[in-house]
Amino acid sequence: MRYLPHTRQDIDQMLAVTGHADLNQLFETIPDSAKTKTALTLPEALSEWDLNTEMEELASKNAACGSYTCLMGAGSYDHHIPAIVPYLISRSEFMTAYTPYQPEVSQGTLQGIYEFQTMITALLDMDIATASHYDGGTALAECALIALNKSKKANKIAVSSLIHPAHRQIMKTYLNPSEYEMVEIPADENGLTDVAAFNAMDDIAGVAVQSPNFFGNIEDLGSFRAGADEKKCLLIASFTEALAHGVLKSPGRFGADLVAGEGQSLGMTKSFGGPGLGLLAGTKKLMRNLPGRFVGKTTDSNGQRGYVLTLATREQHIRREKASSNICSNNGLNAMTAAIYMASAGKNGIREIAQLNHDKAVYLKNKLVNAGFKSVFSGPFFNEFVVKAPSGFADKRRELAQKHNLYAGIPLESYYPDMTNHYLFCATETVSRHAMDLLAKEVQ
Amino acid sequence: MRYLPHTRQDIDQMLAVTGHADLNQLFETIPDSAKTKTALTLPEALSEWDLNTEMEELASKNAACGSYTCLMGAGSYDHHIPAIVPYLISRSEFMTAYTPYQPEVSQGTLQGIYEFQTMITALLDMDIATASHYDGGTALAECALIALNKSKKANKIAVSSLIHPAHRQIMKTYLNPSEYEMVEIPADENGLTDVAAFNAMDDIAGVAVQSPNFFGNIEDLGSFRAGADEKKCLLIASFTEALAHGVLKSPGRFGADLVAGEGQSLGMTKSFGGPGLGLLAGTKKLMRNLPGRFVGKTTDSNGQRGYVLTLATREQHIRREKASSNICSNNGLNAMTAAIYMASAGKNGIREIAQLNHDKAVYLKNKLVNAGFKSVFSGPFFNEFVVKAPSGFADKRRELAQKHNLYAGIPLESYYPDMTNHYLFCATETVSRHAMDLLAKEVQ
Amino acid sequence: MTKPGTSGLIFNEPELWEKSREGRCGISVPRSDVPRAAFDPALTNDAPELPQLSELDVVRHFTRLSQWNFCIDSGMYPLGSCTMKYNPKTNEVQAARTGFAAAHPLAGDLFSQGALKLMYKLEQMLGEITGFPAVTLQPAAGAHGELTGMLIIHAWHAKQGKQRSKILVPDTAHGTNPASATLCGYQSVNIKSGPDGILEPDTVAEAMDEDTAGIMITNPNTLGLFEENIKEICDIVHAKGGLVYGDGANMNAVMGIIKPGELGIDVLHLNLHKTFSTPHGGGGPGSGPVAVVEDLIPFLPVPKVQKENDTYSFITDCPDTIGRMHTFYGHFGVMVKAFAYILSMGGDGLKRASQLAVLNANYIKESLKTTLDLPYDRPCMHECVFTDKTVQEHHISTMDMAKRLLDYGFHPPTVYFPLVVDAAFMVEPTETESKDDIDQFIEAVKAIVKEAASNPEKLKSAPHLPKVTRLDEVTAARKPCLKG
Amino acid sequence: MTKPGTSGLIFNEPELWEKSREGRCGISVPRSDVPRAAFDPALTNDAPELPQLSELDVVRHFTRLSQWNFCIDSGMYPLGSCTMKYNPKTNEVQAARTGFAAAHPLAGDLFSQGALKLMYKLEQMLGEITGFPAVTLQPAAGAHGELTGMLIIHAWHAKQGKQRSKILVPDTAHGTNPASATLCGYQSVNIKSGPDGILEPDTVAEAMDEDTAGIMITNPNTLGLFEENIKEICDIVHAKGGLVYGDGANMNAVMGIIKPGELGIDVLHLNLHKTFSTPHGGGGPGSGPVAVVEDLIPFLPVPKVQKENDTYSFITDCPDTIGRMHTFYGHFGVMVKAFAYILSMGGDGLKRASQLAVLNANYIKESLKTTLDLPYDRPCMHECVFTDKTVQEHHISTMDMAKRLLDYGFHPPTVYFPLVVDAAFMVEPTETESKDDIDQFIEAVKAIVKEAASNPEKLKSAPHLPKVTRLDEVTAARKPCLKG
Ligand SMILES: Cc1ncc(COP(=O)(O)O)c(C=O)c1O
Ligand SMILES: Cc1ncc(COP(=O)(O)O)c(C=O)c1O
Repeated sequence: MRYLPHTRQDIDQMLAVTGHADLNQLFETIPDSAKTKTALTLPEALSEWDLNTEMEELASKNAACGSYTCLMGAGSYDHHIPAIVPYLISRSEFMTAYTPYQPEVSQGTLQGIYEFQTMITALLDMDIATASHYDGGTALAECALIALNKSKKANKIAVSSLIHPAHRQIMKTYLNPSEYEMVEIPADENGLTDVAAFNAMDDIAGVAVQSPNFFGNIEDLGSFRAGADEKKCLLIASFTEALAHGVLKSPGRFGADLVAGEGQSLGMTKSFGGPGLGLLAGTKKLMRNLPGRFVGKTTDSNGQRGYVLTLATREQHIRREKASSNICSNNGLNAMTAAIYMASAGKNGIREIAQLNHDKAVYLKNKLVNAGFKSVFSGPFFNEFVVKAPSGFADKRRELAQKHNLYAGIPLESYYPDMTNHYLFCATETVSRHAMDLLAKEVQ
Repeated sequence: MRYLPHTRQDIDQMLAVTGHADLNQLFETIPDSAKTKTALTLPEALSEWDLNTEMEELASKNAACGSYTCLMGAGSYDHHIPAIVPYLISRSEFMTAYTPYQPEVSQGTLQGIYEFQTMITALLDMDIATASHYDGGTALAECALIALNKSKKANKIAVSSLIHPAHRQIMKTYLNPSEYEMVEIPADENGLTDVAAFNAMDDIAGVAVQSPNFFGNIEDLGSFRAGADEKKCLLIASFTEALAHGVLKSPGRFGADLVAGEGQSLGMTKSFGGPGLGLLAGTKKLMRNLPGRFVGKTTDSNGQRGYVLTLATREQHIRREKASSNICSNNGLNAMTAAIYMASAGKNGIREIAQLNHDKAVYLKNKLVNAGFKSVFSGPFFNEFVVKAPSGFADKRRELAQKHNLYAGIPLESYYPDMTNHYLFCATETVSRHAMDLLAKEVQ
Repeated sequence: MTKPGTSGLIFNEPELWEKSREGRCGISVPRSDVPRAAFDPALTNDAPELPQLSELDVVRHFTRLSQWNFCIDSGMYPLGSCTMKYNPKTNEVQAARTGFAAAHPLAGDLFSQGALKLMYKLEQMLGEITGFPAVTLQPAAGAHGELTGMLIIHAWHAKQGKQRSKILVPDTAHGTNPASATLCGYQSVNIKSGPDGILEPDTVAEAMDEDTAGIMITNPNTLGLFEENIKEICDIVHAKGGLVYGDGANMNAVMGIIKPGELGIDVLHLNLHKTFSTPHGGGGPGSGPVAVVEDLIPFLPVPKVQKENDTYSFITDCPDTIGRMHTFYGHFGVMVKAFAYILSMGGDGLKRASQLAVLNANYIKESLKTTLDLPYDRPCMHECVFTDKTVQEHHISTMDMAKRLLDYGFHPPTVYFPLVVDAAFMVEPTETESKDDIDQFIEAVKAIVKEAASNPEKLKSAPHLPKVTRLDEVTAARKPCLKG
Repeated sequence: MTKPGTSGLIFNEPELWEKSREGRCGISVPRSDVPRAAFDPALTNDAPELPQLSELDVVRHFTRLSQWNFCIDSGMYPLGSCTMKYNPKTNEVQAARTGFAAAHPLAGDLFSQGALKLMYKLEQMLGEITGFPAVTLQPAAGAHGELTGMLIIHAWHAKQGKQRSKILVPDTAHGTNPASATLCGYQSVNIKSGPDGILEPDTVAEAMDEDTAGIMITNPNTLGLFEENIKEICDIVHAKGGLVYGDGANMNAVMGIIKPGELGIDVLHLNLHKTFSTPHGGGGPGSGPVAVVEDLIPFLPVPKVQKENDTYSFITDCPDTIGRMHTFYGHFGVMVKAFAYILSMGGDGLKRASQLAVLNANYIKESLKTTLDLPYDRPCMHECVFTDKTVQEHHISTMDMAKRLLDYGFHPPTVYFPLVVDAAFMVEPTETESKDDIDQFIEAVKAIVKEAASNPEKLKSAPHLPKVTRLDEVTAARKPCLKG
């Protein structure tokens, strides 16, 4: 096996040093009764070449094979990824390094993540950002826990029902063993979170609102800030589409205390949903409550600039059961990916791409409405929107996928049972007018 | 344009230093009459994304799209390439470095090429190998020139008519302006170069024989060595399939003075025929006659081991019109590729893969013969052989390509007009028994 | 012997925004083919203040940064508890296939059969390796797997009708263990390991009661020792109605040798980014699948992958499920790599990997035990733990030796963990390191211990070769500067 | 100002065979599905003595080696005459597409339409850029292009019925020029450039006669100067029945500004690996297309690409062709990258690239001309040439300055070429370097010139930061050791 360097002679010499007769004897401390009696029943080892064949066969059984038109979002977005991003990120020095516990030989990772943190704070207008979390949903669940743990009395978290359904489910899972309660804020007829309903709630430690929300609509975070001030609870802003912040007013400007979101749009492939990038930011005040790693700037013994992991006293490896979270490995390489993407796009690039997403989505919505779909909400959206499809669209949709490699929206019924025939559409900068026109023609 | 870093302000500041009013004025020394009057009529600049679309469209119009069964060789071979080869070779430090003229910051390239030279001498059993040439054909032409230039009297080079036709054409092109003459040695009925015909020739400075030859047959280089000794001329051995040396008796063991060949099989893609890798080796005696670069081992001022380009006094940048060749840029990155490939395969791997090529080719030939093809030569071959196809095979062949993505042999008629319906087949380790059985069934 | 470490030319590089110049852009902005749809200005901000660079600026910036990193591909990385084995390049090729990388998670089962099948098969294979009937791939890392597993234990107790309040956690446990337990509301009860470095049944029996949900046990433990009493301990815990959580992050020692599911463990997580060769990426992403015994299957997170005839689908209709742990299905891209690894190794290959990992560790232990203090002198598994006792007389610490190793060209071992050993120096070579490289490492440690006597200052001021020297971590934490 | 150069941890690495151990193998040997077909032992050798390594050994070996290299992606590479501009990564993506990389050259026209179309279009585009009606892409590098071009000139004279014996080559020419001429049997006649660094018509007129096949002229020349008298010189050569060969390796200065084909040049080669951004690869592969005027089209090498209706094919039936220059069609993989570059830049982009390349060079020239001696103080094109005159008094040479630049983190300029200048120091920044990086370079040169006075020893023993110091090239050449 090409990964195993040991020659016969190596093994013999090493066994002589360890004083074992053979490799099996190395496991002498394991009681025989504990040893497994059966060899591992796994497929026989494949050569690199047979592996290629087998894997391509599996890969080709997914919709992604070849180039397809993706009009689906809902937390996973199809964006252009510059060639330099995968190229740089796949450098061994980034890819095959461990967590930068030895800063002297990890300055590349450390400066890169420090830059990532900085750019995320710029994107969100927040004071601080962590070195990443698993994904938007788990980051949001951590934010809920922060709000609840910080609160002296209140033990409920108010959660917009227009937060990504999966994110709400994760929060529920995380909160389940605790005494804490999660209450949902209903949606109003405009596809926005009902702020009045929130204002009427009691005993709230924090309120979580996603904008653009799961329907793609842009929430008025300002009114939730006001409501939260009233209740002296924390405002948690969340998002699934990081690129929206290239153009929309940032959560920081609305005064969010915590921000959690998904960063997959910043240079990562969809990869069947993961690994993405959990983004987590907060105000300076909440610094010591945030979960996971931070990189900080410092100096070395010669006074040279350098970077280290810092504030580790919040973390499990120091605080163990008293840690602010149990997170250890995060999604560091994806944070680096986002850093490279953001550095490439820059201030003007990200603005332009974000605007283009909106342009395409507006075009698509108009086209669909002209083709007989019903616009469901009339307020502003970013790159996603809901429409009600004419009956029979479900079949048409499958046909479009099979014949034209075009994936038209995501049915909402499984998330919101009363939304029969409602679809969540997404159009990003990757979608051509041509494809949208084709869709409109096909569904006419 | 993302490749051009100059901001407006940069340009203004720099023009102020150079004392020019604008960018056009920088070209003041060019007479107006020399300036072109028309803007460049080229397609409008494409974004990275439109470029991807356009290029994939072109790429998909070649037979190579997707995985296909390649039963064609004739100088370009379909071999497995381990994932580590493109990965390592695409490291910026190899890919975007210049020729290692500054050895202190080029030790990576230099040690790698030194190792390449060493492994090529091991593969061919020759004293020395150069740091690469353009391809097998141009390397062979250079060898012909060496033999002719070294010879005091003789001004002919004897060239086997079973050397790759393109290689012979290149030699002819190279020799054309000179007084030298190229004479072809005919083939015998066994598909081998007629050594008796060679022995009868006069005024020969060198004899070039390819083994395995263009028909795939293994030549008896020993008899040409004897003939060359008789004539006191140089024996030039050539090859198009470097992997053959994983198992076949090496040209060095036969006493070749010069060896020229194509190294594409050592880890390079076919890439529509180039860039491949010209391999060029010789005896120590001929060291100063060889064209192109050498890397040599030396020490630095602290006595540490290091490597440099050496023997440059043979080269054009020192000797100018008296140089042994005009070559400057060679195929260095491909030499590095071959080094990585050879280091991966190692002594046992290359032997095993070479043997497997032979196994597959023998299997294929048997299958074809059983299916009604005529074996044309009966002697030993490596991974290529000639068969005579039943009439109607030309159409079948096109159909196999279009329907089964299977490319069955190369027609020989255009190279040897009397070989109607003769095809040169190749089977490498990449071809599955399944594909060969399919072919046999289809042509039955 | 020449040591691998030496010094060479690398490059300073400012922070991104120091390179930024108004008007540069490193991305290719797509051409627009639709009309502009302006936003109501009230909804928008100024563009975010991201740095402005050309493409070459970006390439050079991150290329230079990368050159300041140590990585597996540049040298031996014997970090205990981290299993820094070779990350095969072919795994990256597999994960990058368009059919995987461009797959949308909500394309629907019909259009995701390849991904579903891969996940299904990977679950099966991990089940076979660990000896459990079911596996979830959803957890995003080891600690996330622990949380998943502990939530399952929590849900099981709830289902039994009586929740418990405590959980036993040995002193050798990784910090994530107690932290994960806390997230489930369990109070950690610290269990001391015995004089041999392993847990003693009596100690467990003493602590285990009917208000204790169970025990979290790492086997082989973080001292690199096999918990020989594992079966007895499981029996004790089970007898009191508790469950046994297994931290399987150290599975690299025992593949094909033991199956945790056969020993009485009820829930186990694996770290694909350790045992199964997926790259650690300078911090993640990982993947922490969780395997469970039959009784706990109903509690696994949703969605789950199901196979019917030859068709795969996601199911969510599981009334006892703990719920969802990840927005989609976990780190699919990491799963692809681990799947490719298992296919490449086969069952015999995995067993051989474990054997050689253990051989390497024992070889180091035997070779260095007269040089460094070895607190538990017994056959080890995949790693061995030393202390700095033999160099303390020169006022040299584990940290000094670790930093000095950098100058020799080796990544230091894990230091000051596990906590049960003072100033631990915890070496895990993994099976992909050759005897030759290990011999170089052994020589380096010996040379450093000699230096501790002959030239202690050299150690205290180490490292000398990397781009920066020791960093002021105290100031970094006291006056945190977390952005530029 | 902080200089980019600093030192960091890198790794020693032995030669491959020093790492070799019997029985290791780093490749995945394919499974056999056919019977073994043994060779007659008389035909075989022992297996070649290649080193035996594991996959990680190979990865680590070449990763470490790579870290000893300077490259464009790590720093500014102002090598005169080499146009070391940024090599866009998207070009690599394009060339790696299966449809290109896996295309067999003999699959037949029907199955190669994409490749043929790309070549056809690239020929057209290069023709447009250079102002010629036809282009061959077959030459594998610049020197190979020169040989191709000179063979065409030779064939043309032959066709005229009278071969000539000499060729004029200016003293500023690259060494490949006279060497290529020699390969065609022409005797090079050295032509001195004038006091301004450019050719004077009178000098050419004096040398040109009817036994002279023509002139080889590089424009802009290797001093970075535009040959202002180019049209007159062409007229002189043409009047005597000669042809003008243009070395277009320096085309990066003048795209969209001049078209050599409009100036009287008859044959011109380009270096795609310079002007058109394809990577140099530490020595190659390059690509050296050759463009010709109408009258020379019949002599172009075969096969040629032809378009009929919308179908492309190779044709070989060209009675006057010089023949074949490459086994197949040249370096197709390199062509793909250059094609992608031209499509990415567009006509305006290419012109802008030339303008900025010239701006950068003039900026450096002006900024350093009081620091270093500038033998030709006139507006330059893409590069400028200094000498070591200002530091000679300190016994410092161009070589010393070059080596010291490495410590500052810059690749040195081309040194001691062109030969017409004593101890040339030839700087070509290219357009992809930003003003900021260029300013750093200028500061570095100034600092070094100061050091020449204050600390000459530091320069003479430079470089200090790279892995090795100056190497003993004399012994290397005297006692060549070319293999291990
Ligand atoms: C024994 C053990 N358990 C759990 C973990 C946590 O795994 P992760 O970092 O993937 O969350 C680790 C990783 O350091 C570990 O070594
Ligand atoms: C002016 C000039 N002409 C010709 C060449 C030769 O090009 P190549 O190295 O591609 O053969 C070079 C390259 O160094 C050059 O600078």
